[in-house]
Amino acid sequence: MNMEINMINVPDVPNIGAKMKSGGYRLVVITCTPVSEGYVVTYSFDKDYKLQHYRISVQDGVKIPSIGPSYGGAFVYENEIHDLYGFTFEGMTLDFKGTFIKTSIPYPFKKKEQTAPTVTVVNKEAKE
Amino acid sequence: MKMLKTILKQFFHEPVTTLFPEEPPRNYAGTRGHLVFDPSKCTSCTMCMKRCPSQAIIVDRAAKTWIIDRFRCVMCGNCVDVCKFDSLSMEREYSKSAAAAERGVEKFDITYVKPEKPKKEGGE
Amino acid sequence: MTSASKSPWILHYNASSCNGCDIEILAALTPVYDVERFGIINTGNPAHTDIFLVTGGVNEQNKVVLKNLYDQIPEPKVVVAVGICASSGGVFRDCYNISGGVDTIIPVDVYVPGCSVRPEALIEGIVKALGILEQKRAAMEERK
Amino acid sequence: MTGKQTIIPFGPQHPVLPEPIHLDLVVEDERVISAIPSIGYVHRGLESLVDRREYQDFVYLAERICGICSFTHSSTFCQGIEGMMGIEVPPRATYLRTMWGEYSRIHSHLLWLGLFADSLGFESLFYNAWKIRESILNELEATTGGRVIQGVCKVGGVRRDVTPQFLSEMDDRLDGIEDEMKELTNVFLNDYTLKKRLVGKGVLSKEDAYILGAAGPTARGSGLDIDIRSTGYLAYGDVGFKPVVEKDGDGYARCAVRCKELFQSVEIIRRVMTDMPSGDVSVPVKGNPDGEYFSRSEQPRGEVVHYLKGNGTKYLTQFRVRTPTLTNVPALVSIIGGCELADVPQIVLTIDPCIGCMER
Repeated sequence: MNMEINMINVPDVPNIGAKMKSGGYRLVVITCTPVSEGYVVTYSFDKDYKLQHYRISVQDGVKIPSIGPSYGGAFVYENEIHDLYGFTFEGMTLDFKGTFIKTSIPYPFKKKEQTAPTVTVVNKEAKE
Repeated sequence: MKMLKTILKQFFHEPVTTLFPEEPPRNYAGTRGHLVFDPSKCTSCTMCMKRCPSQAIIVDRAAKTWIIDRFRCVMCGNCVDVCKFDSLSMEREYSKSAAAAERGVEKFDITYVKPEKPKKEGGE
Repeated sequence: MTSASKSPWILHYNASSCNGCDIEILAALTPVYDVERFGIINTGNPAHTDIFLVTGGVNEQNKVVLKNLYDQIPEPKVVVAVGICASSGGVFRDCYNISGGVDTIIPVDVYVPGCSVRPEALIEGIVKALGILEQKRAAMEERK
Repeated sequence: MTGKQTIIPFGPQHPVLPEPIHLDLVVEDERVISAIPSIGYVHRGLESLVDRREYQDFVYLAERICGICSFTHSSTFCQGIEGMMGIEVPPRATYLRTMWGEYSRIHSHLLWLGLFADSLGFESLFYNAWKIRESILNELEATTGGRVIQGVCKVGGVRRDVTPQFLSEMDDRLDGIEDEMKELTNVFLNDYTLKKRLVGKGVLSKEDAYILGAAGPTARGSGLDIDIRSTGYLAYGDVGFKPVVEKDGDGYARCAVRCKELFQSVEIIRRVMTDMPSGDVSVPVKGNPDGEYFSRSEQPRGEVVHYLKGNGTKYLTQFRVRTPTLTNVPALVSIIGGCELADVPQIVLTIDPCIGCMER
């Protein structure tokens, strides 16, 4: 499994999309991950079952250019990242404007202030 | 010709449908149906409570009770795997449904008595 | 025994379940379990329904749909929460988008445990629901 | 053409769909101009639980992403953890995982064939497909202990072994199942009514399938040779695997891919059973995962990607699932445009939407 990740700059995203498309690559997934400083968005492409990853590092509020012009199917990932993490993508082929996945709390995967609890908390009401 | 075969098959073939309420429900030796608790072996180490993916089990060490909510248990059998004292096992029969008034948790009193030589148990 | 409890019609709604219980409900309708031999028919229309089967621990977008469907079912009606997610939220109880059980939105009469629910358990739950349906009908007659 | 456009809502509660998905169909007369999907009726937020449950227990949650593809989800998750921690899984365990994976593929394809027949109003075929599916489920239950949610994978191997006696008897039962499936698929591939509803409907060209990122039978029906099983993960490298590919890209091609894959899966199960190595089925796992990993495998509906990220504790920091149905949605939107309104239900079904998977 190729875990080599190429770091790129945010404005290069559409160029990478076009380059990958002309190289015969298939878009596999776009993943957003919170890291210690901000987030990283990873674009994974596949050719002959070999994965190729490109990664951008972003902060809250950054507008990310869409790779929709190259890969028409990218809108599902981009809308999802918008709804779950709160990033805006510019130039999506189909923009749901935050209605793709409705959640009870806005942007549930957005980084919270405190880290997640490490002990499983058992619901108190059932204890009686 | 093919149709004749199908028709004849109907006469000599057992019905596909199980006659469920009259017939007992089908299951296999390995079917995970419901969880069975043996109160005489439990040392209240609380491993089952910690490792339950759906948090259906509550072990109260002070009150010496072991409680399971059948309506939360997912029958994964993880607790059976992590129990070091053979106090838990899986039975084939599924848990029964309940009307709103009957719904509740099942409570067991732990009857395990520590052997003569007391030694430290797992958990904190 | 009235005609409704001899041949109850069911409506099935997936309120954010994982599919496991839904396919078991369908499996209960197909030849091996064949609940149609009890006169149980799966309908798509809430106005025809006597027994409402709900799977899954209701999520944000489903709350309204579920409430709507429940309101459209004529009295007497019985709600069956199928599977542990519908009963209590199950493994998804702690998820941000799950309200935790059907009973947080609409009143539930019968809870059927299981993950996923076994068709036999489901049939038994429906039989239990029939008894409640009959009681509700009798209570309605009395009120008249 | 009147040029007047109407928007018709399709779903979320629709008789052909057991699961809620909503499509806004923009219709001009009888012709659908475009479709706008809206999902989220089944979104639970399962990925957020990963930092609250230990990674070994999360396997049981991962398989509850979806009740149909449950086995593949659990094995993909375990594969990811094992890859991250460098655990060598015993060969018998990989063979068993392959066997159960193929069983669940047969069960899923039969389920789809049944639902599809039902959407056309072909009730007896629906019942027949589900009757055969029950015998597959019985095999699964006898070996794993669960009907649709098997709960048999664990990090480091599998939880149960099968006896040699059971395997030898399974061969006979597989013969019976294969005969029944032959009769069934014969109807799907040669029946006049079904052909009429399938041939030339919902055509997805090879280029579109590639650009829109289609996966699984949807892509293979359009002539794209994508099947992650070709990479030879688990035991697929040993059994010799060649994807089923159809060229036409219409509903019939997608249906044919699934019908042929049924027999391919039976073939794989047979190979796995004869070559089954002996030995342990699991290795003890020590330590905690650290690093990140993309775990991929082939679900009944296509390629699934689990992205895992650990930080050396018992709890993973990030878990993300990309399921095949999500990448098939753009393809669905594109093939619905231009079709007739009456064909929409079965065109939606030909991509085999699994909403529970898609929204987690």
